[in-house]
Order: sequence, then structure tokens, then C-alpha cells
Amino acid sequence: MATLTDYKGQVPAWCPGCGDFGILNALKATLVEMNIEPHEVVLVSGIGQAAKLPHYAKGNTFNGLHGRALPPATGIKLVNHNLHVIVTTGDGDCYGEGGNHLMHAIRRNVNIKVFVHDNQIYGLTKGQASPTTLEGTLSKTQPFGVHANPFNPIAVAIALDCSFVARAYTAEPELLKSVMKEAINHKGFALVDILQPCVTFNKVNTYKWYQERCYHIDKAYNPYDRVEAFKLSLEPFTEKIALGVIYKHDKPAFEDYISIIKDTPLVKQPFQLEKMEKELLNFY
Amino acid sequence: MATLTDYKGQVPAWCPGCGDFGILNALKATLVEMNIEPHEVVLVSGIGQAAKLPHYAKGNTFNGLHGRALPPATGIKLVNHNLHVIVTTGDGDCYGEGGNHLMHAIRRNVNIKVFVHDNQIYGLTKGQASPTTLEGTLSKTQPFGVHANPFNPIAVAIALDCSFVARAYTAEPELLKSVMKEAINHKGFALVDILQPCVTFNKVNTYKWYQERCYHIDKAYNPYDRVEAFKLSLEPFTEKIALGVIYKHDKPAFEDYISIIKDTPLVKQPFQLEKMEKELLNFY
Amino acid sequence: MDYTILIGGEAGQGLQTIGGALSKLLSRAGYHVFSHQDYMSRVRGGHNLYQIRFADREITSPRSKADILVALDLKTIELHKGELTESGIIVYDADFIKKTFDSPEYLHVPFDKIAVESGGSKIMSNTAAVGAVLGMIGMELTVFEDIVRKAFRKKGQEVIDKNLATARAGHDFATRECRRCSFVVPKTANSGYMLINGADAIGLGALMSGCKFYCGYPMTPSTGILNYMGSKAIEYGVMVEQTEDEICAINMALGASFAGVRAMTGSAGGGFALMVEGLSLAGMVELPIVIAVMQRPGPATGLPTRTEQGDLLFTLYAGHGEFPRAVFAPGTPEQAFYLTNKAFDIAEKYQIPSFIIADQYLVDTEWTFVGFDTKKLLYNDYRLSGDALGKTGEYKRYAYSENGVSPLAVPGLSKHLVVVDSDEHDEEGHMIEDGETRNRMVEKRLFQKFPLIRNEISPPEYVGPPNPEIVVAGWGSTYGVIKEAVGILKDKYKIGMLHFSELYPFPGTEKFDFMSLLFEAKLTICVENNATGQFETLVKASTGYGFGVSIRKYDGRQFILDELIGELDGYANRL
Amino acid sequence: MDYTILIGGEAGQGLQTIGGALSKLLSRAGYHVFSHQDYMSRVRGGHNLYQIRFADREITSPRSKADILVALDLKTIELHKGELTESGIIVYDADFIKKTFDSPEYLHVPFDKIAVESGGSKIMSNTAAVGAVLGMIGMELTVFEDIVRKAFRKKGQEVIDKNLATARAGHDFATRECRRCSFVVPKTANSGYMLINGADAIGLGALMSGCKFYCGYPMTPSTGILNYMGSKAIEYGVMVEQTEDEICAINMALGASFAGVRAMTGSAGGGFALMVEGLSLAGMVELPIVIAVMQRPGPATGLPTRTEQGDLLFTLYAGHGEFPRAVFAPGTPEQAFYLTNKAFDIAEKYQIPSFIIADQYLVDTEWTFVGFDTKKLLYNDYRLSGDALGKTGEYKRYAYSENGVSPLAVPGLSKHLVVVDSDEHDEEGHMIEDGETRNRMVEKRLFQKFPLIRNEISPPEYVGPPNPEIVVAGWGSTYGVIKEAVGILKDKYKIGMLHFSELYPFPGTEKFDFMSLLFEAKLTICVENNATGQFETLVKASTGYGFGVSIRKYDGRQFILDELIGELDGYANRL
Ligand SMILES: Cc1ncc(C[n+]2csc(CCOP(=O)(O)OP(=O)(O)O)c2C)c(N)n1
Ligand SMILES: Cc1ncc(C[n+]2csc(CCOP(=O)(O)OP(=O)(O)O)c2C)c(N)n1
Ligand code: SF4
Ligand code: SF4
Ligand SMILES: [Mg+2]
Ligand SMILES: [Mg+2]
Repeated sequence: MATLTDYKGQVPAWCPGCGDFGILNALKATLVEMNIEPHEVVLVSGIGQAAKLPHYAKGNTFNGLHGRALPPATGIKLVNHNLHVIVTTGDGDCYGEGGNHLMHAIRRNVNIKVFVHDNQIYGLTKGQASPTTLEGTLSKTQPFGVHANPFNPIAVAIALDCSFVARAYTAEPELLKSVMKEAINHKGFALVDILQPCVTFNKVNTYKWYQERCYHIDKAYNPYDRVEAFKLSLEPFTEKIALGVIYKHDKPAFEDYISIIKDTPLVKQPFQLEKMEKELLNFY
Repeated sequence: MATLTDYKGQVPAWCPGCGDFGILNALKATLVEMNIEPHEVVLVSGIGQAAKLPHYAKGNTFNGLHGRALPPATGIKLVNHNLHVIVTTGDGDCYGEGGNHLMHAIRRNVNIKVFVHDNQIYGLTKGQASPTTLEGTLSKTQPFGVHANPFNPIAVAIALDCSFVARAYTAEPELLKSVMKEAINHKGFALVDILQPCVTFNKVNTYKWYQERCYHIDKAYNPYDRVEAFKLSLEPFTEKIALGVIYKHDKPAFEDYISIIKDTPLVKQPFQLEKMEKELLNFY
Repeated sequence: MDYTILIGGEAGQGLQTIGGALSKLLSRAGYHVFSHQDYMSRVRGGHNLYQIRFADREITSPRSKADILVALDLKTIELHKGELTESGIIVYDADFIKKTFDSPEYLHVPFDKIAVESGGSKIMSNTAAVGAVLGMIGMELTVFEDIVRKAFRKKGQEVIDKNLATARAGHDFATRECRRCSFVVPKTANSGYMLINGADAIGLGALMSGCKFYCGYPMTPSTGILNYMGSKAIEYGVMVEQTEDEICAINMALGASFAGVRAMTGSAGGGFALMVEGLSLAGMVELPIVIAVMQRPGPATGLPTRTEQGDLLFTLYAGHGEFPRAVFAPGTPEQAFYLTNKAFDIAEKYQIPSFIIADQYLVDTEWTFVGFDTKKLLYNDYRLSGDALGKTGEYKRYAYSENGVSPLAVPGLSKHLVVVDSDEHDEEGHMIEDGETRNRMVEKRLFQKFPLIRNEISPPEYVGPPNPEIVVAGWGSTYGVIKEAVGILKDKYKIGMLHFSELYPFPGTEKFDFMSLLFEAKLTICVENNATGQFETLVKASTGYGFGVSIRKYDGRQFILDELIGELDGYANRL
Repeated sequence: MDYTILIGGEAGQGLQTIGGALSKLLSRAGYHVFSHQDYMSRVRGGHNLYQIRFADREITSPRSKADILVALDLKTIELHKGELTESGIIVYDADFIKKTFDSPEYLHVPFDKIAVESGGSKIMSNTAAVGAVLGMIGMELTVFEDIVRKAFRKKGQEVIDKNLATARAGHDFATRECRRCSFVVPKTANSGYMLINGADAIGLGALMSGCKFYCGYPMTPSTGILNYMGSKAIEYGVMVEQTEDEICAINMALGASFAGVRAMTGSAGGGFALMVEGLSLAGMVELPIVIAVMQRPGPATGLPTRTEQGDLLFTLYAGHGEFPRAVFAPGTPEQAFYLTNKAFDIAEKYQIPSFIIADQYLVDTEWTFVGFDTKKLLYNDYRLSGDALGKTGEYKRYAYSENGVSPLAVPGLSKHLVVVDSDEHDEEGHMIEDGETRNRMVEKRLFQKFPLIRNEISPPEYVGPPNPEIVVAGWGSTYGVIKEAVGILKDKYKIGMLHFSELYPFPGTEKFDFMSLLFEAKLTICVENNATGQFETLVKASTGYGFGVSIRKYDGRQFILDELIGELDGYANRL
């Protein structure tokens, strides 16, 4: 039985009060509650404050490059689909630098879980606008203000027919944990956008700001209706923010189509040179 | 007055019967009909069969890297917004290699026009699956078959609140031209996905295949309704394919927010070192 | 006997079918074959070439003349008639190209008509062409018939019969009509050779080295490797994935490597340019990976379907920061096969990225060999897995060790955790910032491992007399042409070839003192298929040595035997 | 007089406020200042340093000892008390760090209490600290008061007054309590220096070279340049855009350059790795662009906030295919200013990519200078626009010319069409495949332009006696420390510094025969802030020359004056 102590990692270097702590705690608790052991997990991340999470928990870890968490996560899962592959990433990491991988990873529907710490800012590099930063925001690197339309990860994921799309909030641990659990239990690619105040650089989207806007999706809501889900995703973010599972689509995961790993994970398949000798004959 | 002869470029190296010809002809005709002269146009492209178009027409031309047409197009427009900046690109170029730029260019809403030759295949590199290739397709490089969900550019563009989203078909020149015209007249980023049979490598999505499925969007249709547009975009592509303007959103273009180019394009602004002398004082 | 058949026509006209069949049947009939292709970046039209040289002795390069010119279009005749040897013949279908030539060196064979009459369809005109060529050189059809039977097995007996009839008709027509044909192709005692091109050799090498994961994005001239791996994926259980871009490719391959299998990716220089950050990641996380860099003329898109050796220094120094790598540059498909195997071995042994660098020319040329010996292949499983892993008391991914190599555990196969990090890290793999750990890790990666990797590198191959007056050096795909040219000039001069196929770490002189060959020669010449002499830079940076003469070619084409002989002779003469 | 103030504390405690204010006021008061920072990759907590050295003569490097240690936390005391000079003082707030030290070298100043009492809020404790330091060194408050007034102008008189009162209180407290303070800081006659760091100097250089387009993606240590350009965007009409990634950045900048304005981008090595394909594009399309590569320790993420000279060879050889480039490596903020200007000039004159390569150390160090002279700046508009463009009869983007440089027309300003293409192209800019055109274009880009670019490169700077026995060489940011170390050792040895700030094309010896300095010296030493000696490789590849001794540092920190003197002395002694 895994315990919280098993998941204790290094001391976080995050700012006191940072929303990242809530996500870290929820993730550890979720894994413990699901009785998953650290060695059964691979935590994959890019670079950013969010992406440091694997060091502050325990698990096999691939802390790669900024924006590039999804490609190794996919590679890992395809080689050993017995592992729980969990990606911890930021809004810049995942929606900015890594945007192309996100789109195509969603399309592939590999059974990996992506938890995005969405603080609507670049934290680690000290306060530049991220794709989810609200319009009008001024910063040193946005002298004319942010005028790109804020990236709506939920709407885009639904448009890409992502098999599991949810939003949670770091300061609501119960909901966060239940969404994480559902995501992990879901078969296929899961995207969870997690609202996470950056107390140092984001002076707009504070705990208070989120608290005032967040609400739980009604129990009666049917997450299988793609158009309804899309509608929900279009609710004006500056007014109301729905938390919970927004869209779901049950379909085979990518791995299910790969005949060669049906029975045994790739990593456990032996290499047999003898069987290949006949390949040489093709060249005569 | 520009004439078709003014737009005559090099002899195309496309296969006889390729759907690219229809797009080339429509584009030239559109520019002539709109009385735009070649020197007022910049044709920007990446690499692929589609991306060769600029050489087969006339205009200022930036034929850059595979997947990277949108960044230079954005740079060009911001430096000289008097120019008509038109991007000619392929489904691989724009939705595959260049996916991240597409997402963020749509978010920026710079007033550039993107005409995607969508042949649902990689033509120039001889027949690999592209992001829009239908599920199940087998190819040399897709030994397990294509199992990624086909990329739906219309749905994704709507999710990104792209200010102009349309679909056309190379074999319907009148509709294609009218969509091109509307796109060029529209203020803001315009994405036109143009169905284009690849007679050599795509044996599924042929002229006949498209002909059987394509239909014109009803005149009564309101392209300003985002949810309706999304619904339309979800029509099963293998059954029916709507042609015409699917979504529109009138809003300021990115350039409109850039105070420094309000009056004069950047390229026409003189460099005045004298005015900068005082900058040195900040360091004392 | 040493003949060259040149087939020319538009893209899409079936050059590859004709050329492929001829190469195969000639090699199977026991001749040495060397074929190469010259094609444009388009799918239909344009002007492409397929050149097949065959002989009764080893040949390793293309020649400039053609003995038989198979002209599938008029342009081929216009452009290449000047390349015909004195006794050469141009074979063409006057009906198809709508023009007749009366000079004796022209042979009209109505490919289309023969195909329709004997096979019932124009589709078979390529078969007629192959038959005709065989008739011209007086070769029997038996071997070709075998190939036809095999190739069309799945299409049924009728198709086979029609093709056989068409081949026969083409053969008979040419035998009858080509009165001027004087080609002498004696039967050989050889039982047939293996025929393989560079791309397949790399793919085969990967497969036979236990590569279980290949991902990439199509790009000429690297697509052949991806295609080969794709074609074997299901049979041998290799995960092959086309990624959305090259950045994904290298990062996904690193994920696969982390998860415990041998992984590879590849591209052309332009696609590799996008992998450079990922390469640096491989260096930091110390994960094995093999990367194929298949060069084509740059910069940027350049000449997509042509050849150049223009990405050597880029490959050597790509990636920010400092980390070890190994770079192999095969000179032949055979070397490509064995060096790919070595690349996999070294990558895993030292947990580093290792490279196969080749070019369009090598990728597309087919060579004949007696055969590859799988017993020569290295396969050591350097991973820590199974029992050994389970029994490990404490596991640290970057544990300091005597040789700088830490145990490479497979995650998920035991309770041990495997942690890799792109930041500078401690032994466990967690981020650090202190200078001491940094120093230890730099020393581990660079100072401990690098000399060991350097030790694995074989010295260059020298072919020539013991004390050469002239040394011709080269690397990678120029092997064949230099070897053959030097072989021909050896009667005139004391001349030898020094060929490098293991480039980096640059070989030391411990095993073979090749530097003194250079120092003692009167004339040293470096032959490179690029404009700036990148290999010369590597040699100078490594040894301080500068070559006497540089022969460089950068028009996007490979060296041609006759031209190189002429150039070498010119310099040698002046000695 | 030569004192060092070391301020230590956690990220977020205001080190930069205190350090910035002290540096500024000292330089304004007419002292030479050299400051540098040492910080962790985190936003709060950890352990950061700000070191300010000031003197009454030129100083150009950091020292290892501190005369005043401003300890904002306990860790600073624990870690750095050993670095105190004999007469040094540790100033701290015993209330805040909850510990009192009794030894005479400790001075407790209740920063927080003073701030609350005089200013009404703890926020002003940094002001109290600055005041206290000034009290300790016996300096008047006038200059600081000026700075305070200016800094808080927008916040109103009340805030100003409170800060002034706090500063005064801190000053008085320290003056009164620090009985052991024996610092002698004589007034200077200098009217105050300019104080600037590397990042701002590059930004300022770009601005003053007519840069109109800067785009990039944040990455330490290049973000400072982006910030600087952003801060000037509106005032001077510069388009500044944060892109979605670095790939976009370079391609967007190339679009801007094509459209007719001077464009620049920049990143750290890891971000530059993503620009490599775009760099090759610049080479092929022949568009001017300036790229700032700000190095930090790699590979991969490495040590994000530390320093290293680890990306030199990568920068030199990045990009597939062959094309010319220019690489400048400033040694000081002043050089950064002028070389950025030169980079812009050369980029546009020859239509090539040109580089400014520096590192975290140079980016973050502040130096004092008498001033920059804008009259020394080059500004030639090499574009074909306006009347000249209108009058051109026929325009071809890649017209062959005597020097390989074709007219650079601005699209849209005339009826002429400007066509650029990443494929190999003809004079007009359209795709070609033939070998002849390819050869002409390679020759134009490389053989015609390269020697001209090489001619523009200035030789290295030599400081020392005419016939040195010892030559210490270096490049880029090691300038200051080598210069100062050699300056100190010059009384003991015949020693000189040879510093390279224009690296590529590697300078010839026509203007200054620096090679014979090296050949004739008894001992040559190459100092590099990396592990593999990348500059040594460049020198060897360019000249065949190998240095006698290598001094390398790769722990992520810059060289420290005292250490370098020690190392140099060690080698020199053995002569
Ligand atoms: C290729 C590359 N570009 C830029 C960076 C610098 N960088 C590190 S983290 C980061 C932004 C992180 O933002 P986000 O993903 O939102 O994470 P947060 O810190 O806000 O949690 C950037 C730009 C990098 N490490 N690599
Ligand atoms: C970085 C890079 N990767 C790969 C390629 C090779 N390549 C050229 S075109 C192309 C695909 C083109 O597909 P698409 O955009 O759909 O155009 P089409 O040829 O179908 O019109 C590829 C993979 C390249 N030129 N550059
Ligand atoms: S900067 Fe923001 S995101 Fe980063 S640790 Fe601090 S509060 Fe959290
Ligand atoms: S390969 Fe396909 S897309 Fe390319 S030119 Fe031929 S038909 Fe058109
Ligand atoms: Mg963030
Ligand atoms: Mg396509």
C-alpha cells in the first residue's frame, strides 16, 4: 500500500502560497488513494515552475525540455503501456512552446494524462504573458499589451475530439482529486486544465479572482455531448468558470491499434536476431 | 489594371490533373478581379507541392521553410500592412509541421490570408499520411494504419475564435474565388481549407469522392454564430462536406492595436539616431 | 567487361521499375552492379535518370559514359546522346516519342506496341524495355523471368504470363533488330550477389541491432529508412511512428529509450536542425539514441533530391552545451550496415547519442556484395533489468562510477525509480545548482566517458602501397569513387586512399599511424562533396594538419569516376 | 581604494533593489563600479548574491573577498563569512534573522525597525539598508537622495519623504554604531560614470543601429534584451513581439527583414537550438538578421541562471548546408554596444546572419564607462528603396554581381517584385535544379562574399609589452578578468593579454600579426569558461596553432580575479 510518505520528494522551491502546492498535494493524494505505487508511475514534464513537480513527488521521472513533455510521454507509454504516464506541465510549456505536440498527442489519443498548471503567466521566467493571459495585460515583453485571443484549452481540446477534457482548480482539492482520478481511470488521452494562482507575477488571476468565478458543473450535465461541451467551454472566462469533467468520448486508445503490443509491452519483448536472418535473402 | 498575364509565373511542375491547378487559377483570377497588382501582394509559403504555388504565379514572394509560412507572413504584415499577405500552404505544412504557428497566428488575428491546399496527404514526399488523412489509411510510414483522429481544421479554427473560417473545393472555381475574395476583403486572419485531390498519391479522396459529398452552405446560414458553426464543422466528413464561409467574427486585427504603426507602416518610418541620444542619459 | 546502362525519362514513367529490375537481375546473374539515381523534386514530369553500371569485377562508382541509353522521352536523347560510348546504342520507342532517328547508334523498339500486343496493355511497356535491353546485351531471360514470377505472384498467373510474353517479345525484337549491338557479356561463375542501397542497409542494420522504436518525419533523402522500418514493423515488432514534426521525433525516441528499448530517429539536415535541442537533451540525460543524418545540398531547402556532404561540422557541433557523441560516416551500404550496428552498441554502452551521417547519393546507390555476416554484429544488452535490477540495493540513475558510465535501469521493472532531468542534476537525477556537483557531472560525462568512446573508434582505411607519394583522403560516400580512381591510377603513381568512416571522436594514431602517411607523402589531396572542406576543418581542428590540395564538388551531384581520375591525374602529373 | 560589497539573501528579498541602488549611486558619485549577480533558478527563497566592487581606478572583474557583507538572511552569514576581508564588516538585522552575533566584525542594523519607524512600513527596509551601507563607508546621502527622488517621482512626495527619512535613519544608525568601520572612500573629481550591463548594452546598440523589429521568446539569460527592447518599443517605434516559440521568432524576424526593416532575435543556447533551421534559411535567402546567443551552462536546461562559454562551436557551425555568417563576442558592455552595431551593419551590408554571442555573466554584470559615443556608430542604409528602386530597370533579387552582393530591394515600394526562396534558386529567386546555377549561387554566397566579410573583421586586442614571454588569450566575457589579472602580473612577468571579440570569420593577420606573438612567446595560455576549450578548437581549425596551457572553468560560475591570478602565477612561475 502506497502512503503519502512514499510520495514525498524534495523540498519545493516554489514561492510560499503558490497554487502549485495544491496540485502537488492533490496528485500525491490521488495516487495514494488509487493505490498506485511510485515505481508504477512515470512523471513527465517540460520546463517551468509546474514542470518541477516531479522532483517534489516520487516516481520514475523524465524531466525534459521546455514544451516537449508530450513526445517523450508518448514514447514511454508505447514502450511500456503498463506504466501510468502522467505529464505535469504549465500553460506556457503545454499551450505555448509545446502547442503542436498537444494537438497531435490529442489526435493520437495515447493513454497519458496531462495535468496543466494554468497560472495564465510564465512564472519561472518572471511574468511574461502566456497563451492564456487575459487580453489587455501589459508586461515588459508585451509593450502594446496582450492582444492575442486567450487560448481556450477546453474548446480546442473538444474541437480536436480529445477523449477526456476537464478543468479543476488548485484551491478545491476534493474536486481536483476526483477529476485526477477520473482522468487516470479513463482510457485514452486526458487533458486537465488546472487553475493555479501565481501569487508573485499574476496580480489579476488571484485566489480571490478564481474563487469568485468558479462553479461546479451540474451533476446532470452530460459530458458526452460534444456540442454542449463546446458551448460550456465558451462561457466567458472572466465571468464564470466551470469546474469538472467537460467532455468525454469513449474510444480505443492509440495503443489498442498497435497490433505488436497487444500481448506484451514492447520493453518486455526479446530481441531475436536469428529470426531476422531471412531478411538478408530479400536482397538477393 | 492587372491582367491574368501579369500573374503568369513559371510552368508548374505539378502532376497533370492535380487539384493544385484549380487553386492557382482561382487565386490569379481573384487577384485580377479584385484589381490587385502583383507588387501589392506577398505570397508566402512553406514547402510542399502547395507551397510551390508562388513560383507559378507572380508577386513578391517569401518561399520559406516547411511548416514555417505563418511566422514570416506575420513579420511581413507587421512591417508593411499595406501589402496583401497571402499564405499558400499544404495540409502537412500548415496543420502538421506548422501546427503551433497556426494556433498562435489565429490567436493573434493578424490580417493575413491562409489558403490551405488540403489533399489529405503528403504529396511532395510521396504519399505519407498527413494530419487530415482519414483513419485506417495504410502507408509505408503508417504500418499500423492511421489511427490518429483526422485533424478538423474548421472545428479547431472556430475553437480558437479565428476571425474567418471557410472551406472550398478546387473543382468549384466560382465558389472558391468568391471565398477567396471574401477572405481577402475580411479584416483579420482568414483560414480557407481548400479540398484538393492529389491524383497521384491519394486514391481515396478523389474528385469523385469530394464531388459526391460536397454541398454549398445554405444562403440563410449565419456564419456569426460560433456554436452553429462548430456544429456544422462536426458533420461527418466522410458523408457530407459543407463548402462556403463557415465562421466569421468581426473584430480589430492585431495591427490595429499596435499604436506605433497606426499612421505609417513600419518600413516607411525613418531611423533617427538623434532622437535616441537621450537614451544614454538613463545609464548615468 | 564494364558496361553502363542509362535510363532517362520523366518522373512517373517507370524508370525505377526498369532500373530496379535490371540491377536486380544483373546482380542475381552474378555480375557486380553499381546503380545510382538522379531525380528532380517533383512527382511527374521533369527529367530523371537511373544509371546501372555492371561488370565482372568489383565496381564502386558511377561513370560518365553510357553504353546503352534507354530513352523514355525525347529530352533524354537530346541531353544525353553525347554521353554515348563509341559502340553505344540509344534504344527508344519512336512511336511514343514521335520522332525517328536514322543514325546507326539508334535502335527503335516499340515498347508500347509490344506491350499491347503481347501483354494486352501499355502498362507492360517497362517489361518490354527490360526484355529489349537483355536482348541487346545478349543475355538470356531466365533470371528476369524468375523475378517476374516472384514480383507478380500475388497478381495471379495471367499477369505473370502476360509479362513473360512481353519480356520475350522485347527480347526477341532487340536481338533481331540490333545489328550493331556488340556487347559481350560472358556468363559468370558467381552464384549471384546481394544488392542493397544505403537506406535499406541502415534500416537493416538498425533492425538487426535490436532497434525497437523508430520515429521520424518524412524528408528526402532520409525517408527510405523510415519506409524500410515501417515495412518491417509488424513482422519484427518494431514500433514505427510518423511524428508531427522532427522535434517530436527526437523527443519521442528519447522517451522510448528511457522506457528501455533501443530507439532511433533520422532526417535530412533540415529536419535534424529541428532536433538539435533534443540532441542536447540526450547529452544531458545520458540516454542512448541513434540519429541518422542524411545529407542533401543546403542551406535550407536547397536541392531536396540531390546530394552533398554539407552537414558534417553541423552534426559534430550541434547542440548547446558540451557532451560526448559518436559520428559514423559509412562509405558503402555494407559499411552502413555494420556501422549502424556499431552506433547502436556505442550509444547504449556509453549512454550517448550516436550518428550515422550519409547522403542522398549513398542512400540511393545500390551496390553488390557477397553478403553480410550477422555473426559480426555486436549485441550486448547493457541495460540493468531483470534479476540484476531487482537485486540492486540502491539505484541512482547518475551514480558516479570508475568509468563515468552509470547503470542504465529500465523504469517500472522493479521498485527502483529512474529519474532523468534536463537540468544539471545529482546522482539521483534531481536538479542541483552547486558548483561541485556540476563539476563532477561534467567530468563524468566528458572527461571520464570521452576517452573511452575515443578508444572504440577504428582508424581510417588505407588502400595503397606502403609508402605512398600521393595520399587521397575522403570520408563517407566518396569511398567508392576514390577507391576506384586510386585503383586505376596506382599503375601510374605511388598513390593510396585514406578513407575515414568513423569520424568522431576523431581517431587517434595508436592503432594505425595514418598521420605519418600524410606527413610523409609528397602530395595529399582531400576529396569532399561540399564547398568549404568540412572534413579538412575537422582534421585541422583535431591534428593541426592541412591538406595540400582540395578537390571539392558542390553542384548537388556526386563525383563521377572519370572526372575524378582526370582531376587526380592533373595534380599527380605536376609532382 | 578598492572595496567589495556583497549582498546576500533569498530570491524576492530585494537584493536587486539594494544592489542596483548602490551600484548606481557609486558610479554617479564618480567611482568605478563592477557588479555581478549570482542567482538561482527560482523566484522566492534559495540563496542569491549581488556583488558590487568599487574603486577609484578601472576595475573589470569580481573579487573573491568582501569588505562589507550585507546579510539579508542567516544563510548568507553562514556561507560567506569566510569571505570577509580582515577589516570587513557583516551588516545584518538581528531582529529579522533572529540571531545576534557578538564578534566585532558584526554590525546589527535593524533595517525593518528603522523602516517602520521612519517610513511607516517594512517595505522601506531596503532603503534603510542602502542608507546604512553609505553610513558605513562614510559617504554622504546626497546622490542617493537624488536617485530616490527620481525613482519615486510618480509615487508622490509622501513616498519620497518617507524613503529619504528611512535612508537618513539607516545612515545615522550605521555611522553611530559601526565603530570598527574603517573604510576610506575619498571623494573623486570624476563627474560620474555611465553604468550599464551587457543586456542593456546590446539592446541599446540594437536600438541605435536602427533595429525596428525584435521578436523572441523569454529565456534566461537573453530575456534582458527582450525586456529592454520592449521598454523602448513605443517611444522609438520598434515592433516588439513575444512569439509562441523560438522557431517562430527567427522566421518572423526574417519576414520582417524581407519586408525591409532591420530585425533581430535572441535567445539562450537552448532557444537558439530551435532557430537553427531558420538560420540556415537566412543563409539561403540572403536576408540580414542579427541573432543574440546568450550562453548559459548546458547541455539542455543545464544551470539556467548561471554562466558558461559553452555554445561557441555550436554557433559557428549551426545550420545545415554552407553559408557565411559573422560572429561577435563582446568582452564588455561597451564592446557589446559597438559590436551589436557592427553586427547590424555587416548583416545588412552582406545580407547574412550575424551573431552577438555573450553569456549570463556579461549580460548581468554592470560596468562603469566614461560614456558611449554615438558618432562612432555605423549606419548605412544598404537597401534599395525610394528613387533608386523606382529607377531600376529590371530587378533580380539574386542578381550576380562583382562582389556577390545583390541589390536588396524593399518589396511593395515599387512595381518590382522581390522573390526569395529556400530552395536553390536562379537570379530572380525561382527554384532551380541544374548544377551550373547551383555552382554560381554557391560561389556567390560563399566564395565571393566570404573574403569580404573576413576583411571587415578586426584583429584581437593585445594589451601588454611588445615581446611578451607569456600570452594569455581569451574571448568574450573573460576580457575583464584576464585584463585585470594580467595587469597585476605585469610587474612580475613579461605578460600580455590577447583578447578576441570578433571571432568569425576568424581574423587574418594582415592588420596585426597576432600569430607571431603566440609563436614567439614562451608560454601561451588560453582561458575559457567551458570544459572542452571551444575557442582553442576554433584557433586550431583556423591556424593549426595549439596553446601551451588551458585554463578552464565549467562549474557554472565566472572566473574570479584572485583565483585567475593564482592560476596564471602558478604556470608563469614554472617558466
Ligand atoms: C526552448 C526554451 N525556451 C525558453 C525557455 C525558458 N523558459 C523556461 S520555463 C518558461 C515558461 C514557463 O511558463 P509555464 O509553462 O507557464 O510555467 P510556469 O513557470 O508558469 O509554471 C520559459 C519561457 C526554456 N527553458 N527553453
Ligand atoms: C523540416 C522539414 N521536414 C520535412 C521536409 C520534407 N517535406 C517537404 S514537403 C513535405 C510534406 C508536404 O505535405 P503538404 O504540406 O501536405 O504538401 P503537399 O505536397 O501535399 O501539397 C515534407 C514532409 C522538409 N522540407 N522540411
Ligand atoms: S513565480 Fe508564481 S508560479 Fe512560480 S512558484 Fe512563484 S507563485 Fe508559483
Ligand atoms: S503528387 Fe499529388 S499534390 Fe503533388 S502535384 Fe502530384 S497530384 Fe498534385
Ligand atoms: Mg504558467
Ligand atoms: Mg498535402
